[in-house]
Order: sequence, then C-alpha cells, then structure tokens
Amino acid sequence: MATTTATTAAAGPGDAGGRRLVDTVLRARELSIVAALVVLVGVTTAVNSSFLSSQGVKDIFLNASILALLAVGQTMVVVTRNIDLSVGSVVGLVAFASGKFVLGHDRNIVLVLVLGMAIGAVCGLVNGVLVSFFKVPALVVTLGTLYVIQGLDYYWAHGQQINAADVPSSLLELGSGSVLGIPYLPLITIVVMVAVGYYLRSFPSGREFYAIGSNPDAARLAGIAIRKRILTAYVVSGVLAGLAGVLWLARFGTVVADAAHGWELKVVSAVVVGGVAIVGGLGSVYGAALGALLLTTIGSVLVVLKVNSFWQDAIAGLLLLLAISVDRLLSLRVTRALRRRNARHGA
Amino acid sequence: MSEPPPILALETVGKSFGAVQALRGVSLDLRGGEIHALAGENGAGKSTLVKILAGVHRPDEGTVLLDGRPREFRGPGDAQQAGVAVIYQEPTLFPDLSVAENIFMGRQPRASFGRIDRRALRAETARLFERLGVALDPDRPARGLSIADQQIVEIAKAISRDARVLIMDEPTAALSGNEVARLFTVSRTLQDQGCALLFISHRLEEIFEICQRVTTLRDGRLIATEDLDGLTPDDLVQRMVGRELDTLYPKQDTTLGDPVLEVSRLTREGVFTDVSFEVRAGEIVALAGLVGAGRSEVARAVFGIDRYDAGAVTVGGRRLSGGSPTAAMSAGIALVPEDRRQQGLVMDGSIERNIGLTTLRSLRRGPVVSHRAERDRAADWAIRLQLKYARLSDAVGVLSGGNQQKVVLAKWLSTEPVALIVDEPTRGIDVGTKAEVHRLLSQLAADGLAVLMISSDLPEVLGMADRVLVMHEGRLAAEIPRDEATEETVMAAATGRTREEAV
Amino acid sequence: MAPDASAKTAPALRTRLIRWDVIVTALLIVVFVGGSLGTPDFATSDNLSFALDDLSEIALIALPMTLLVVAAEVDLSVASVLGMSSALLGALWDAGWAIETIVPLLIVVGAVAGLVNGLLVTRLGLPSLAVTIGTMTLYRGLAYVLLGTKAVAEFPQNYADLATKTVPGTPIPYPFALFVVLALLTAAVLHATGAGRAIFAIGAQEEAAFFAGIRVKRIKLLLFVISGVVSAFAGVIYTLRYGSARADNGLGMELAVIAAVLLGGVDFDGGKGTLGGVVAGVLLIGLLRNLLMLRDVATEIQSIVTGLLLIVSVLTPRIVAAVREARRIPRGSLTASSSTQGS
Amino acid sequence: GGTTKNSTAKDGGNAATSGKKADPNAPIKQNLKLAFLPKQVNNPYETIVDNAGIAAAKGFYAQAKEVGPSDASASSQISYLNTLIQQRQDAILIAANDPNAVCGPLKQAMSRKIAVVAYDSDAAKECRDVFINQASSEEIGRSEIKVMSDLVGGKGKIAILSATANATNQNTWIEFMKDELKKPEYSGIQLVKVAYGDDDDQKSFQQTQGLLQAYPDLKGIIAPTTVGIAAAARYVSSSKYKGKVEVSGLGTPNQMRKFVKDGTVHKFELWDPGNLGYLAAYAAAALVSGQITGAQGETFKAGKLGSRTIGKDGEVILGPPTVFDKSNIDNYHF
Ligand SMILES: Nc1ncnc2c1ncn2[C@@H]1O[C@H](COP(=O)(O)OP(=O)(O)OP(=O)(O)O)[C@@H](O)[C@H]1O
Ligand SMILES: Nc1ncnc2c1ncn2[C@@H]1O[C@H](COP(=O)(O)OP(=O)(O)OP(=O)(O)O)[C@@H](O)[C@H]1O
Ligand SMILES: [Mg+2]
Ligand SMILES: [Mg+2]
Repeated sequence: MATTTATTAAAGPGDAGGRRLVDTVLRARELSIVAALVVLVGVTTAVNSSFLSSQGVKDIFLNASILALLAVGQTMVVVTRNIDLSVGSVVGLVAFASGKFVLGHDRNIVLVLVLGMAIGAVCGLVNGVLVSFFKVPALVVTLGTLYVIQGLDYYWAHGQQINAADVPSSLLELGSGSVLGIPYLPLITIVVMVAVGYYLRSFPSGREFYAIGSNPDAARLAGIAIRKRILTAYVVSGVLAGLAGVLWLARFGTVVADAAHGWELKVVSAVVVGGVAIVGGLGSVYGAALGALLLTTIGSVLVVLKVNSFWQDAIAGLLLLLAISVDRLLSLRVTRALRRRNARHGA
Repeated sequence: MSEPPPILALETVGKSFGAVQALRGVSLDLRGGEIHALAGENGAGKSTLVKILAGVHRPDEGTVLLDGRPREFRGPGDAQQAGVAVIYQEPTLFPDLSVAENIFMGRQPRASFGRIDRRALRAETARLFERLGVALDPDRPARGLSIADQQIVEIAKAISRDARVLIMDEPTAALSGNEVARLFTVSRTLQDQGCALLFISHRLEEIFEICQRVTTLRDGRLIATEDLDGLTPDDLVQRMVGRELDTLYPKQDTTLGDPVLEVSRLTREGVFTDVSFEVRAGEIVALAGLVGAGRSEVARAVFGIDRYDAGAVTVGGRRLSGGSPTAAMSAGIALVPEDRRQQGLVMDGSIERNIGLTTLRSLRRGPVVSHRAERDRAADWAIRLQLKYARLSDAVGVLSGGNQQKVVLAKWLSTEPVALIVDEPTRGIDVGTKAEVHRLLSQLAADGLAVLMISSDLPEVLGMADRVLVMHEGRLAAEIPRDEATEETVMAAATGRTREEAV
Repeated sequence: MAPDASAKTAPALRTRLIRWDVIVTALLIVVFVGGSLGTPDFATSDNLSFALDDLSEIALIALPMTLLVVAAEVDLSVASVLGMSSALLGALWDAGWAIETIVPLLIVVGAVAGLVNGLLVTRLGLPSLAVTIGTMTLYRGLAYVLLGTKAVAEFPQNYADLATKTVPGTPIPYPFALFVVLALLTAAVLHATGAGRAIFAIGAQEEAAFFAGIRVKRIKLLLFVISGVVSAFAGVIYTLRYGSARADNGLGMELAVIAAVLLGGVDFDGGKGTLGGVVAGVLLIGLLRNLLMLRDVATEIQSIVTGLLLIVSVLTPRIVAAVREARRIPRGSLTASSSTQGS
Repeated sequence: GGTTKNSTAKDGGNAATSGKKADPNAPIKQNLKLAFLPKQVNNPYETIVDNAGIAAAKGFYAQAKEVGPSDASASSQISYLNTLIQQRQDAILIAANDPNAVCGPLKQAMSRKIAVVAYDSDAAKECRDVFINQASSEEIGRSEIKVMSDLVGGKGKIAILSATANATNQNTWIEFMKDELKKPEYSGIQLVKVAYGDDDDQKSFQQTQGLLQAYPDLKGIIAPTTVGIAAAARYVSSSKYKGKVEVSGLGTPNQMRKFVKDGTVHKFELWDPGNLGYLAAYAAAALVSGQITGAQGETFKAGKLGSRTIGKDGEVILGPPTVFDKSNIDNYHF
C-alpha cells in the first residue's frame, strides 16, 4: 500500500535497494489482508456474480466506511500503547445528539458535522486528560467512559427515536449520495485515512506516536512531549468517532440511542486484524482500514453466499481467526528467511 | 586569569528516593575540551548524577549551572535543548522503529513542509556508522539488536547531536576492544572541538587512557575531584572503596575433572555454524570474540532458549533435549543472560522474588512457597555479593545497574548448577565487586563447577580463563590454552587473521 | 554494604493504605453500610442471597480471568463459551441425555474451547485479545448452530435447586458458595505457591520468566483451559439458575467480568494485582447494582455509576500520590510495593 | 441411568386456577403499586406502551413506574424482577425476553400475592396470571402473509427479516407465517430465508442488503419488527431495488411515514401500542383487586377500551391490528 510505495521510491539504487524492496514488500503487513480480501471477493463473485455489481461494491464500501473511520482513530491511540474503548458509545451519543439537533430544522450540514465532532472531541479530551495527565491505565479509563457516555446517551434518549422522515434531506444525501459515482462516505474515510496515514509516516511529530508506543520510557528520555501526543491521539479518536456519529445518522436516518452499541470490540478487532500491534509502536492506519474492510466484507459475503443464518457468526469467527493466523505464520516465515539471508550478507 | 566558566556544573546537589539518599552535597564541573571521569562503586550515585544533568531527575537540593548561570531543567527535552547529549547506562531504543529513526527521533532531516527526508536520514545514519566503524543496516528495526549493537546505536545517537556536553554512562560495558577504540577516537575529536565530556566506566584502564580529571563518589558523597596525572589505579580504587583492593583476578589453580558440558557440531542456520567444545569440571572456559560473533547465541542455544538446527548438547554424559530451559536447568545448567533488563530480571518484582524465581521448587514447604526461606536465601546472597539495597521487598528496578547484575548472579548461583554459563557476568559491576565475583567463580570452579564465561572484557578473559575459545563470524576460530593466551593471540583469532589455526 | 537501616516500614504502611484494592474494599464497606442504613429492603437475607446468586457466573469467571490478566493475557470468549455450554446443555437435554452425562461433557467442551484459545496464543504467538475476539464470535456462532432459535426449559427441579437454593442456615446460594471455595483456592495458588510466582513473573516480564526456566507456554495454555472449563461450568449454573438454555445466554458478559477484574485493581498489562481486590471488585459491582435497583435508580444511571466507579478507583491512588508529591513527602516506592504484594 | 428429560415429571397446571375466586364487582383498590418491566427501556416502541400504561394507572390512582434493563436480555430482567419482589409491588407487568428464564422469579412473585401480567411478549403460561396479547399471534402471522401476497401479486420469492433469533413473539408469528404459506392459494410464494437483524438498526440494514444480493429476484421482505422494517425500507428506498421489492411487516406510522410517501412501502400493520399499555394496566388492577383471577371467561372493565374477556390460556387480545397505507397514515402519530 502507500507505505510500501513510499519506502521503495526512496530506496537507493543497486543491490541494497533491491534487497530493501524485497524486504519491504515481505514485511508489509497490509499485503496479507489485501490477499485475503482478493480471495474472499474472488470466491464470492464466482458463486454470485452480482456481488461485484456496482450496487454490491458500493454497499461494501458504504458499510465499511464508518468502521474504517473509527479504526483510523483507534490506530492513533493503539500505536501509542493505549486503547479507546469508548468509541462505540461516542458514536451512539453523537448520532442521537445530532439527530436531536436537526430534528425538524433544516440545519446546515457543516454545522451538524462541527457539532458532532465537537462532542466527540470533548469525549476524547476527557479520555486523553485522564490517561495522559493522571497516567491511569487506558483500558480501565475508557471502559469507564464507555459506561458513562453510554449511560448519558441512554438517559437522554430513553426510548426516543430519530426517524429518517425528520432528518433533512441534505444530510441524508451525505449518507447515500455520491460524486462521480463514488459515494461520499468512503470518500470521506479515504481522505481522513490518507491524511492521518501520511502525517503519522512522514512528519517528525507523527513518528513520535510510534516512538511512545514502542518504548514509553525511552520516549521520555528522548524529550518527546508524551502527554501532548497521547492527548492528541485521544482527541483525534474522539473527533473521528464524532464524525462517524454524524455519518451514522446520515447513512441510517433512523437512530435510537444504542447506535454502534458494542462496536468497541469490532473496532479493536479491525485494528488488530489490520496488523496494528495492540502493545503499540507498530502498524498503519491503512492496515487498520483494510482490516475494517475485511471484517465488513466477511459479513456481507456470508449473506450473499446464502450461508445459513445460524452458521454466519461461527464462520465469521473462523475466518477472522484464519486471517490473523495466516498473517502470523507468514510473518514468522519471513522473519526466519530474513535472519538466514541477513546472516549470509553479514549483519 | 579569567577562565571561562564550566559549561555544565552541579553545586551541592542532593537527591533521595524514598529512604535512599542517592546523592548528598555533590559538586561537579565539566569544562570544555576536557574528558572528565566519574568513578564510584555500584550504587554510589553516578547514574543518578547523570540523570540530574540530563534533566530526568530534579535535584532535591542544590543547583545545576549552565555556563555559570543556574538553570532548571524541567525535563530531558530542556537539557537536550541546552546542548547536553546523554548515553544512558541502559539502552533506550524504540524496538519497532528503524535504527536510523532511533538515532534521529525528533531531529529528523526535513524536506519541504516539514516532512521527513528519508533519503537524507538514511545517508546520515550510514555516515555515522562509518565513523564508528560498524556495519549496521540503517533500515533494520532496533528489535533484536544485541546489547552491544544497541549500545553502538546509543553512541551514534549521542554524537549525532553535535552537543556541547556529552555524558556517557558506562558506554563501553558491552563493547569489545575495537568498538571501544573507535569510541575513544570519536571522543577525542569532540574534545578537540571544545566539548565537555563526562565518562563513566568500571574499567579503570579506560579511565586512565582517555580522561584528564576524575571525580569519585562514595555512598552518594563527593570524595574528590582531581587530575588523573599522578594518580595510580590503586589510588582510585582506594578513593572509591575506601580500602585496598585485593587482586582483581584471583584465579585458583584447580585439577580438572571429567567433561561436564559437551557441545558438538552445534549449528543454528545463519547465526553460528559447527560449534564444538567441552567444559570440564573445575574449568573456566572463556568464549571470546568481537561483538556479534555469535557467542551469546551459542549460549542461548545451549541453554534451550533458541532451537538449533543441528548438533547436540550433553551434560554429564546425558544428551539434552533442545529448546527447553527447564530441561537444561534440571540437567544442572545455569545461564546468566547478557540482557539483565529483559532476560535476567523481572524489573517490577522484588529482590527476594527475583532471586527465588529459579529455585521455587526448593523453597516450597508443602505446596506453599515459604516466604521466610525465600527471604533467607535472598539475604544470604545479598551479603555474599555485597548487594546494596534498602529492603529485600524493593523492586529490583530501583537498584543501580551493577546491583541489578548482582541480583542476576545470585538468582543463578543459588540454583547450585554443575555447569554455569555466564554472559558478560561483570558488565557494569564495580572493581571491588568484580574481584569478588571473580573470586566466587574461581572458588566455585575449584569446587568442581564447569564454567563457560562469555566476556568482552579482554583482561577478564585473560585473567580468569583456563582456556580461551575464540569465535569469529559464527564459527570457532581458535582454541588458546591459558599460557598462550595474550591480547595479541586472542585479537588475531577474533578478527579472523588466524583462520588456518581453527580447531 | 548492609541494608540501610533507616528504610523501614513507614512508607510501606502509607502506600499500603492507598492501594487500589484497599480503596475498593473500603468502597464496598461504605456501600454495604450505607445500603443497610438507608434502604430497608437491602440488608435482608432474602435480598442479599439473591444479589449474590445473581453474581455467581461473573464471580466464577472472574477467578480464571484474574489469573490470565495477571499473566498479561485476556480471554474475551468466556461469555461465548458460557453460551455455547448452555446451548449444548439444552440441545442434549432435549435429545434425552442425562444431566449427569451432559455436565462432564460440557467440562470437556469448555476445556477444548480454552485449549483452542491457548494454542493459538502460545503456539502461534498471537495476541490473546485478537484471538479471543475471534473465538468469541466463533463460539457464540456455534451456540446458535447448536440450538438455533430454540429455548429449552424444564430442567429437573433438584438440579435447578442447586443453582438457586441457599446453603441451609445461611443466606449463601450454592453457586456463590462454590465461588467462595474456588476463590480461596485461587488466592492460595496465586499468592502462596510457586505457580502463582510464575504467573506474576510471566505477566511482568515474560522473557525473564522464560529464561528462569518457567514453562511459560504451558502455564498460559493451562490458564486458558481453566478459563474455558470454568466458563463452561458457569454456563451450566446459568442455565439451571434461569431454567432456560438459549444460544444468547450471557451475551456481553465478558465486559462485565473484565470490569470487575479491573475494578479489583489487576493491572491489564500484567504482573500486578491481588485476588482479594478482585473479590471486592466483584462484590462492589454486584451489591451497588442491587442497591441502585432497589432505590429505583434508572438503569442508565447505574451504567454511569459503574463507569465512574472504574475511573475513580484508578484515579484516587494517583491523585493521592500526586498530592503527596506536591507536599514533598518523598514518594516512597509506590510502584515497587504495589507490584510485590504478597497474599 | 441419570436424570433425563423423560425421567422428570412435568409439573403442569396453571397457577392462576389455584383456588382463588373472582369477584367481578370488587372495587378497584387504590394506591396500587404497579411496575412495568419492558424488554428493554430504550426501545421506542416499549416506551410508548409503558408510558400509556403509566398514564392509565394515574386514572385509577395507582402509582406506576417503568424499570428495566438497557439490553434485551433475560438475565438482566430477572435482576429487576427480584428487586420488584423485594419492593413488594402489587403487580408486575412484564414483556418477557425469555418465557422460561423469567418463570422462577415470577412464580415467586405470585406466591407472594403479586399479580403478574405479561404483555407484548408472553412468559410461560404457568408463570403469569394473564397475557395481554396485542393481537392474536395467529392473526398477525397469517395476515402478514396475506398482505405480502397481495403486494407481490401472489407470486415470487420472499424473505423474513426478524429481530433476534430468540425473540419469542417474532418466532411465534413466523411459525404461523410458515403455516399459512402451506395453503394452496400461496403456492406461488416461496419463503427463501429468515434473516436476523437482532433489532439492531445497522445490522438489519446490512442483512437487507445481503438478502437482496443473495436473491436478486426477491419480491418482498416481511419484517415483523419495528426496527427491522424501518431499516429494510430505508435500504430499499435508497437503492436500485426501490419499486422492485416490497417491504411490509410491523412498524410505527412515524417511522414509516417517509417510506410510505415515497412509494417504497405500500402497506404495513401495527396495533396501537398505547392501547396495549393501557389494557395491561387495567388488567393488573383488576387482578390485584380480585375482579379476575386469570381464568378463562372472566371479564373486567378496561376504561375506554370497554369490557374485556379472558380467553384461552389466560390471554386477553387487544384487537386486530391496523393496516396503514398512504390513505390513512397521516391520521396516526406514534
Ligand atoms: N528510581 C529510583 N528509586 C529508588 N532508588 C533509586 C532509584 N534510582 C536509583 N536509586 C538508588 O540510588 C542509589 C544510586 O544509584 P545509581 O544508579 O546512581 O548508582 P550508580 O553509581 O550508577 O551504580 P552502578 O555503577 O551500579 O550503575 C542506589 O542505591 C539505587 O538503589
Ligand atoms: N533476536 C535477534 N534477532 C535478530 N538478530 C539478532 C538477535 N539476537 C542477536 N542478533 C544478531 O546476531 C548477531 C550475533 O549476536 P550475539 O549477541 O550472539 O553476538 P555476541 O558475540 O554475543 O556479541 P555481544 O558481545 O554483542 O553479545 C548479532 O549481529 C546480533 O545483532
Ligand atoms: Mg549506574
Ligand atoms: Mg553477547
């Protein structure tokens, strides 16, 4: 993916460059996900050609975009060796809040987006301050804010519902419309993903996120502004969750309080499947987004292949395990091959 | 005469951690164009002093002076900004990032819009490595680097800062002669450019080779700051320890018994090839070689940490199943690993628990681990190894580097092995205790223990070994008996100049 | 050098007082006393025995979960194993099998489920979070495959009684009594035996544990198997207690279990925690929920309270420490002593 | 050997018929404490039902409240049941998430003279006094098929999009739908799949998508759940399937108005959820006051809904559902 091309483009000439190219390709975690996707889509299309129809492709991308957006934010947090379990609750809260906001008014879309992201930013800020300033374990804190935000959301909503009929059509258009045949939702996700990915990879401050996750003590000694970065990661994750909440409203129109309920684990699995190390320091937003795409595709494929409803979960779980196992086996292989070759070339 | 003020100085600085007073009333001045040595026993407070200079710790009392003016460092970033570069005692690398990124974290060469210029990054790293004379791939991740290579990356990181003050906390502890020589060359260049350097080492000969002045600490107190000219190593030891030192290499002559540890044709593809040797009861065999020659890898394979592709390990005539440290331990092998932070110790665990971890079975009373037995054993070893600590229930992480190393030794010696493999056993240990460790090893050997000692400290190898095996690029290059082992013969084999003599 | 004599027990005592699990225990006492005084229906043996019974499965599963988290692993599939066990129990019972045959079989199924988790984690070196998110979906899916939309009921009264009745003469329901016994056993293993030392070492520094000859993989594998077995058995209790075997039994319980374990002061990064803290955490969550319900506090507020509790329990020790540092009382060795807790 | 299903005797019998005598003329007691325990508190449909019930209770001077879990699981309902027993409510009104799981505590409640009314989704017969059924389950199931058959012209493939796989009421309706399909007049209709959207909007949406891809020639989707029908209608309305696939089922007029107006949905059904809560409240009061015991044939007065009679198995039926379409939808607002 983008990671690969960037490195190879910069690689020097000659033998070293060639070797580096091979190394980089072999080391690119994103590759095995792409391969898995290709296999999955290939098999499904062979069975049911309508899967790759324009409607089919559009649906897959539409379905994956919100999850991918959340995965991008989550990656920033996970890379710093933290976790944000509250994203699902934030999406629910924002989807409902912005639904209430637009209810019966013809609000400007930009205003709705700003409001949603602002709510997300506040949630992210709370998480970030607790984790970075008070140095409390991220998992506990965000599990706590998961419950708190969810509670607030449910308490506020208590059985109310936002109906598509009450949502301004301009907002609904955002959820289902497209430019040049590309729906807005995936477009937004891709723009965000590329922007975050490019920042993390190519800017000195972006690399610091990886440094913090890789070795927090060393990061402190290196004079990295750890608190600031972790705070940033959480705020970005919150803002993206807020954005996702508005997009949720735009896409689904009908919203009850528990939108995205339980999505925290879905997002985490997308990130992990995408090759982001849960202990930090490793992985890219591209991988995470691909992981989201893979998970969503598995879900769609099973329905399209007419798999018995009762078997769907079981097979989805199996495929998920298969994906991470194969990926792991491949990377073990590659490491071993690299060790032998490197030794022969002299370290 | 108006001499310029020292670039960096400390004035009556004190620092305590809980009940431990690590430093009290210490003053120090680092002048431009000078290499200043800091000496002291393990736990004397050297690293604490370094961390104060680096802005990691804030002094409880006293001041830090920069160019003669008081200056408060609020974090390591402040010190860096002020031109202070530090090589910490323990490597501080980011394992997931490339070596080049590790070196230039926060100071990457920039292209347009503040982006990182990767080509320049790689080129500059390569230039640094060339200057230090090492062949490391700038693009490889730091994970998996040997301790020595990690140390080299740390050195590259520090010198690349073009700092006015360079502080080096035991940079040579894991290095062998070649790298040390390179480091000294670079240090002298910096000195000539007017930098101030602070150098810490437990190898006294290094201090005498490169430094002009020395400051000695004992128990957190300043003993003296003086010119090295006219000082003898014994004087220095006297200041550090407060007493005369016994001989550093108290090698006892022993009668050799039967072979205890036999390694034959051991091969791990791409790492080492066809390694065969035996260690007899009562014998100390040293495994020498340059950094990266594969010595530690052999030790790991013998102990069952790594699997090997071919060959066999026998202990007392019984063949060992590979890949199981548990099996190796019950056969009577012990391994003091080279990386004490990752492999040797549970840093958050207490001293007593760390020592007891290898002997849980023998500490049992019924199904329950006896806390009293555990504590007794730990206290016993603490005394034998002169461990400096506050409470046995303290985390080992708060001990000084050398004292941590002693805990690792205690942990393994308490298993009462028949074959002991020690990888850099005295890394970071002060001269006083080093002599003690040597005496202990020698004594254990005399009692019939087979010892395989991996060491990059050539005098230690020559002083302690009955026999020296030299590795070069993953193969055994020479076997040198004690009386023929000299600096020249060992180095010749280690650098591959005596291939034909290989066993 | 002799140990520094001035460094004695004073700081240790002070750090002990603000230890996380102590705070949780204190909160538990406050809730209990406050509840008894302010809410007449709370401290009745009827209500308490119900509240305890209601906690049984979470409490039971929290025990192996504690061991796993201390060893720096996690098992998110527990609730799904519970559901799978419940579904299988229903399916077999419906097919005319005897309870006495089914239960041992379920234990085996639980062990296999745990074994799969353990093998994927130890042999392939995959992160357990990822593996058990996968098996969570897989096992829940198998539960649906086994039982579909059916709900099997009408289990024999004598067994149902075992799951709901109290130990004669006490307000303690049998499942909770089982928990008490297992908790004592687990506490003994974790805090007094070599195996416990090994688990702590694995969680704190896996590589060092491996170098010390600890069979890291084997122990982890065993912990996953135990987790599977206990979850499967909790499935039996759950089914009998509610008298209903369904594929969706225990849905979402994994987060409740983890919340209880974390509330009990176990560090998710491994190597730290006490079983006593976890027991207090489990009881605190359960009793507080019961109390809030009795007081007609809306379910949404209960969720908020649970969340705040988690945050407060981790925040308090840090704030106390920060305040103390600000007062320039030497910090003692907070990190050190909280990591080396004995039994 | 061992304890098997066949070796244990089944304890049959309806608790309601155990000796009590009904006095149809007993006055409604005052200051009754009624508690509504819905499947899940933040389900908009349940909220309408319960709020109407609470309002009705005010009419006869009872204190009513709604408590309940935020997830639709049986186990959390049981925690609430036990609390309600401790609080000594006079009547518990429950929409059971699992007919059997809630049985134990409900029996306990009944043994402590707490009246138990099931509504919306039944509990096991012996564990409640009466069940207020929104409409006869049979009627709902059969009429769903009839409506769909009319919409697709009696021919073609159809699918069902249900709530969770374990939802009792949905499953009962689906059984009747399948039975209805056996009739010869529906021979042209083929039920190809029952999918489950778990009453989760997003999942229902995605399931609809999948169904339409898997069966490109699908003619209709029946969603007997308010969440499912809205999600299905929404997907169809914004996809190329609009106008080709019929969506019907059970939905609230407010949710469906947009899709009826834009032509995605032509007909769907629902009873008035408010009346369901209203009737349940009155039934509870009648039980507590001794007007009824839950036996077949007893009658009680239910305010504006007039007199109601308890049918077979202690069921009281609210009435036939309303069919909504373009012509009448604007008359309803819930
Ligand atoms: N973070 C800390 N917490 C508590 N005590 C500490 C901490 N850091 C250092 N100490 C204590 O301060 C004293 C001085 O330690 P320091 O690391 O400065 O010694 P050193 O001179 O560098 O020794 P070595 O030669 O072994 O590296 C020791 O007793 C050590 O245990
Ligand atoms: N885990 C690992 N992964 C990849 N490479 C490694 C790993 N461990 C060691 N190496 C490399 O293998 C080579 C041999 O290392 P080894 O540690 O055995 O050398 P050594 O002779 O013991 O030297 P040292 O004095 O550095 O310990 C080195 O180049 C090192 O970088
Ligand atoms: Mg030191
Ligand atoms: Mg080595």
